Amino acid sequence: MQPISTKPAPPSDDKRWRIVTATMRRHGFRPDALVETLHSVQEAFGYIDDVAMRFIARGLQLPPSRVYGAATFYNYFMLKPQGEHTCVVCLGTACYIKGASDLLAQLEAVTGVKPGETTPDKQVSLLTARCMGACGLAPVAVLDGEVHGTADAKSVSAKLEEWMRHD
Amino acid sequence: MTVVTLKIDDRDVSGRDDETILEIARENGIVIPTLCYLEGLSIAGACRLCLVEVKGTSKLLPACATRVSEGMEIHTNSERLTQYRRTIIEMLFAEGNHICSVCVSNGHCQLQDAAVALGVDHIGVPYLHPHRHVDASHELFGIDHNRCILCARCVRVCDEVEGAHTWDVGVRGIEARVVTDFSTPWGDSDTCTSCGKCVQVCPTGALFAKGKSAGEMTKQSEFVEYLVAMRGRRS
Amino acid sequence: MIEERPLFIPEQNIVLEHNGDIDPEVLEDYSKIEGFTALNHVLTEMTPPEVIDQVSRSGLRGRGGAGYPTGLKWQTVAKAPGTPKYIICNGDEGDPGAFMDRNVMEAYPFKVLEGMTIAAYAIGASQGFLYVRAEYPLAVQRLKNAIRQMEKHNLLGKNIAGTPFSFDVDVRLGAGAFVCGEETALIASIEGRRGNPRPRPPYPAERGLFGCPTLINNVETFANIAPLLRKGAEWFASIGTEKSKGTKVFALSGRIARAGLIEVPMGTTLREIVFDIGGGIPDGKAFKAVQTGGPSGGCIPSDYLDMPVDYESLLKLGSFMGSGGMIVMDETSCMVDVARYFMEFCMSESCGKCVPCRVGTAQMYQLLTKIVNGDATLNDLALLESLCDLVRNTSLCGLGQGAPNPVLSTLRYFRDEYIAHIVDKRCPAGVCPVHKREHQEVNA
Amino acid sequence: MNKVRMATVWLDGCSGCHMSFLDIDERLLALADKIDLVYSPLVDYKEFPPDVDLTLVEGAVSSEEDLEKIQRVRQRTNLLIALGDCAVNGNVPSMRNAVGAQAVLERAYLEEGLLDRAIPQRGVPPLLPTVLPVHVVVPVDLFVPGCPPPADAIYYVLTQLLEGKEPDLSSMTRFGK
Repeated sequence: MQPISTKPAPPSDDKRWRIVTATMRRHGFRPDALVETLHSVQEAFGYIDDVAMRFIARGLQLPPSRVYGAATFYNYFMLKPQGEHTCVVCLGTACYIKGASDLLAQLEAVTGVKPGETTPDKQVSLLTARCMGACGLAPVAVLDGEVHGTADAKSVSAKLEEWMRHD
Repeated sequence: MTVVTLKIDDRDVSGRDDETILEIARENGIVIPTLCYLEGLSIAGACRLCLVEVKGTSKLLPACATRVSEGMEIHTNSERLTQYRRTIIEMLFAEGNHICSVCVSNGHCQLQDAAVALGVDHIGVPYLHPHRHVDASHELFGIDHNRCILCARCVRVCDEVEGAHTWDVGVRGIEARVVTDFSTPWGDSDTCTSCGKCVQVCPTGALFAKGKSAGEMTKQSEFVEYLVAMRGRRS
Repeated sequence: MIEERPLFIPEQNIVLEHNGDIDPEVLEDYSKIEGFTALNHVLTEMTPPEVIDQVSRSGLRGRGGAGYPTGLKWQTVAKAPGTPKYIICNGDEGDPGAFMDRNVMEAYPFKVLEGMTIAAYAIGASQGFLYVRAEYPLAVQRLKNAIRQMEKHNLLGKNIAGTPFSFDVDVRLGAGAFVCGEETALIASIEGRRGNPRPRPPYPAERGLFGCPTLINNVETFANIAPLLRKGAEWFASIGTEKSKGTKVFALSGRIARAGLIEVPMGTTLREIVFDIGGGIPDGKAFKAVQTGGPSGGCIPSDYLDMPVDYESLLKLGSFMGSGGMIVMDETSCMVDVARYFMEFCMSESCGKCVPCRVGTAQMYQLLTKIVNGDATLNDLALLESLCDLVRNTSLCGLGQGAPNPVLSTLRYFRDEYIAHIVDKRCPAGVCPVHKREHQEVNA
Repeated sequence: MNKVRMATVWLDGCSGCHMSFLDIDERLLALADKIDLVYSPLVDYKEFPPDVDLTLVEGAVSSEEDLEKIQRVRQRTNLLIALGDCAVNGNVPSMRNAVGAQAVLERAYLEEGLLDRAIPQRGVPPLLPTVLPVHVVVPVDLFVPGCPPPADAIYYVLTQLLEGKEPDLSSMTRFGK
C-alpha cells in the first residue's frame, strides 16, 4: 500500500483537525484507517458532518460513498451535533427485564423527544445503548458519562429536568 | 486447476475445480435462479435465491459462491428450495413498493420474471410499506428507491467496471439504501461519469433512463462480461 | 454414595485467577503471578507445532459462542499458505446481557495479550489486532497501556525476549455493530469498511484480513492460553465434561439475588449457577427461565435446571452457549415480549446485505408486535413459524441464522403464552399492551 | 344442470378488470349458458345474495365500506377469486401506503381542493389507514394477477373452474401484465 504524498488541507483552522490528520497519518493514509479516522472526528467534534466526511474521503483517497456508507453503518457515529448533556438508557437484556423500557418511556415524556433526538433547546440528547456491560446494576442509565445503576425514573427525570431548566 | 466430475440434479457433469456450482450448472443448461449475481461482477451472495442442497452438509450453500469439488452431489430444485425461493421473492415484493403496472421495467424486470418462474401469484408475507424516495436530479437517469431490491449490482459495476465508486450502500438493515457520494442528490454527484452502467445492470425498474414510460425500459447488461474480458486481455 | 451439596460451588478460576490481587495497569504485578512464564517457556523451549499440539490436546474450544476447537483453528491458519498472517482478538462483546469480556479485558489485559502473543508464535503471525467495543473505554485504555508496557519490556515488538520472533499488536475500536462479532464482518470493519459479512468459504483461516490467513479468537479464549500452557494440557482437560473442557465465565444478571461474573467448570448445572451461586430469585418470586446465548440463543425453562451446561447440551435445548450471558427471568417476564425484544435487536443489528435477514427479521418483528398487541391470529403464528424456518436456513451469516432462536425456543417451551396472547387476548405475565388494553376494557 | 351462481365485486380499482372481463367478447355468450350472474356492478342487483358459488373481486380494500363488503362477500361465497393486481397486491391504490391516508386526503382536498377545501366527513366511507390486498383481509382461493389480467386469462380461469379443473395461470398472466 502506497502512502499518499499530498495530504489535503484541513477544512478550517480549527485545531481539532490536527487530531484527525494525525490519525490518518499514523495509519499511513491507508483506506483501512477509515473507521479509526471517523472515531477521531467523533471524539474531537462530537459528531461527523459532511465537511468532515469530505476531508476524510480526500485524506484517505476514498470514494465519498464509501465514507458515507461506513459512517452510517455504525451506530456509534453521530451525524448530527448532540445536546449539551446526554442521557443514555441501556436496553440490554438484563435492563429490559428490569424495566428499562418503562424508564425510557418516562424520560421520553419528560424531555418530549424520542431516543436519538435532542431537545429543541439543545440541552439534552436522549439516547439508547444496546448493552453497557453493566448488567449487574440493571437497569442502567448513563448521565453525561456517569453510570447510574438500578436507575429509577424519578431520580433520572429529576436530573433531566434540572438540565432543561438551566438556560 | 484440475477437472472434477460431480452430479447436479442426478446428472453427471464435469468442470474445473475453480468454477462455482452456478457456473457449471449454467454451462449444462441447469437453471438456478439469481438476482444479485451478474457475470463479470464480484460475488455478493446476498439474494440467497441460488441456495442449493449439497450432499454431506446440512447447510444450504449459495451456488454463486461455492466452488465445486470432486464427487459433489448437488440438488438445485427440491420442493423445499422452491418454497424458500418463492418466499424470498415475496419478501422482496413486500419490502419495497413494487407497483408493476406503472413501472418503467414492467415486462422486462428480473424480479417479475423470477416471480413468474417460481409461481408467485400473491405475497403471503407481511407488507412493510416503507416510505422511500425518488431521486430525479440526474440529467439522464433516475432512481426510484421503492423498486430497489438492494442487490448492489449498481454499486459493484460502478466500482469494479467503471472505477468511479459513485454508489455504495448507506445505513443498514431494513433502512439500508443505495446512495451516491455522501447521499448527495445524484445530479450533484462529483464522481458520477454518467456512463449509465448502473442503470443497465439494475434488475428492476429502480434505476432507469429518463423519458421512459411504463414498460419502456429495457436493459442490456452483457457489456459487463465483455468489458471485463477486454480489460483482462490488456493487462 | 450421596454427597452433601456444598453451599457454593468451589469456583475454579482459570480466566479469572488471582481475582482482585493485582493492579491491571502494572506489568510487574502480572509478572508476580506467573505472568509471561508461559510466553517465555513457549518462545525458548517449544516449537510452534508443539504449542498447537498442547492447545489441541487440552480440548479448549472457542469461547465466543460456537465452540470450534481452538487447536484445530490454529493448525489451519498455521498450515495456510501465504504471508503475512494476522491474528485478531475479538473483543466486540455485543450480546446484550454479556459483560465477561469487558471484565477480562479490564482486569487481565496482560493475560489476553500473552495468549495472543503465544498464538502468534504458534501460527506464525507478525501482526495482531485487538478489536474492542468503543463502549468499553476503560478496557481500551488498559489494553493500550498493557501493549506499551509489554513493548517496553520487549514482550512485544521486534525479537521478543531475545528470540527471532517479532509480533506487534494494535487496538482497533468497534463502532456499535453487533454483526461485527461475525468473523468476516469483523475483518471488513478492521479494513475500514461496512461490517458486512461475506459467504464462507473461503474461511478467514485461508483468506482473512487484507486477504491473508487470519486467526480470530475471542477474548476469553486467549485468556485461557497462558494458564493452559503453564499447567499443561492434561490438567486443563481434566476440568469440565467429555466434550467441553475447562471452565466458562458467565455474566449472571436479571431477576437474581446475586448478579455478577462467575467462572465455573463446564458441566456445572443451571441449578447450581442460578440458585447456589446466584442465590436464587429475589422477592419470593418463582424462577421461569434463563436466557443464554444472547440474540442467537434461547430461553431454558425450569424443567432443565439440572442439565449440565456445556456447548452440546445447550444446543440440544434450542439455545446456545454464546459468549456467556445468562439472564434470569421470573414470573413477571412475558416470554413473547422477550422474543420480541430479541427480534427488535436482530432487526436493528442486521447489516441488510442478505434478503432473509434484512426483510425476515423486520417481518417477524411485525408479527410479534401484532401478537403482543393482541391483534394476531393463529395464521400469523403459522406464518411466524415458517419465517423462522426460512430465515434460519437461508441467511448469509450467524446473525440471521440465529435470529429465530429466541422465538423458536420460547415457542418450544412457552407456546401456551403465545396462544394466550392470540386466542384469549391476554398476557399471562401482565406486561404486554394486550394486557393493558384488557384492563382498560374491564375498567371502562 | 344447475347454473353456477357467479358474482363480481368492485372495490378500490379502476374497473379495468371488469372491462377485461367484458373483453371476453362473444365467448361471454357461451359462458352465459353455464353461469348465472347474481351480483355485479354490470347488472342491477342491490344486495349481495347468499350461496354464491364463485365471486371475482376487483380492487383493493381501501375503505371501511370495502372491508365490510368483502367480509360479507366472503361469508356468502364458496370460491373467492382475487381478480387483477389491485385485489392481488394492492397495486396503484396501495401507493398511498407509503405516505398514509391523511396525507393523501390533505393533498386532494386541502391543497388541491377546488371548492370548499375541506376533507369530506359525511357521505363518503372513511379510508382505512392502509390499503390492503384482499387476501390480507379474508382468505382467497385463487389469484389472477395482471393489470388488468388479459381477457383470455379470465376466460381460461372460468372455463377451467366450470370443468372442475384447477387453472395454471403461470404462462397467461403476471403482476403488471
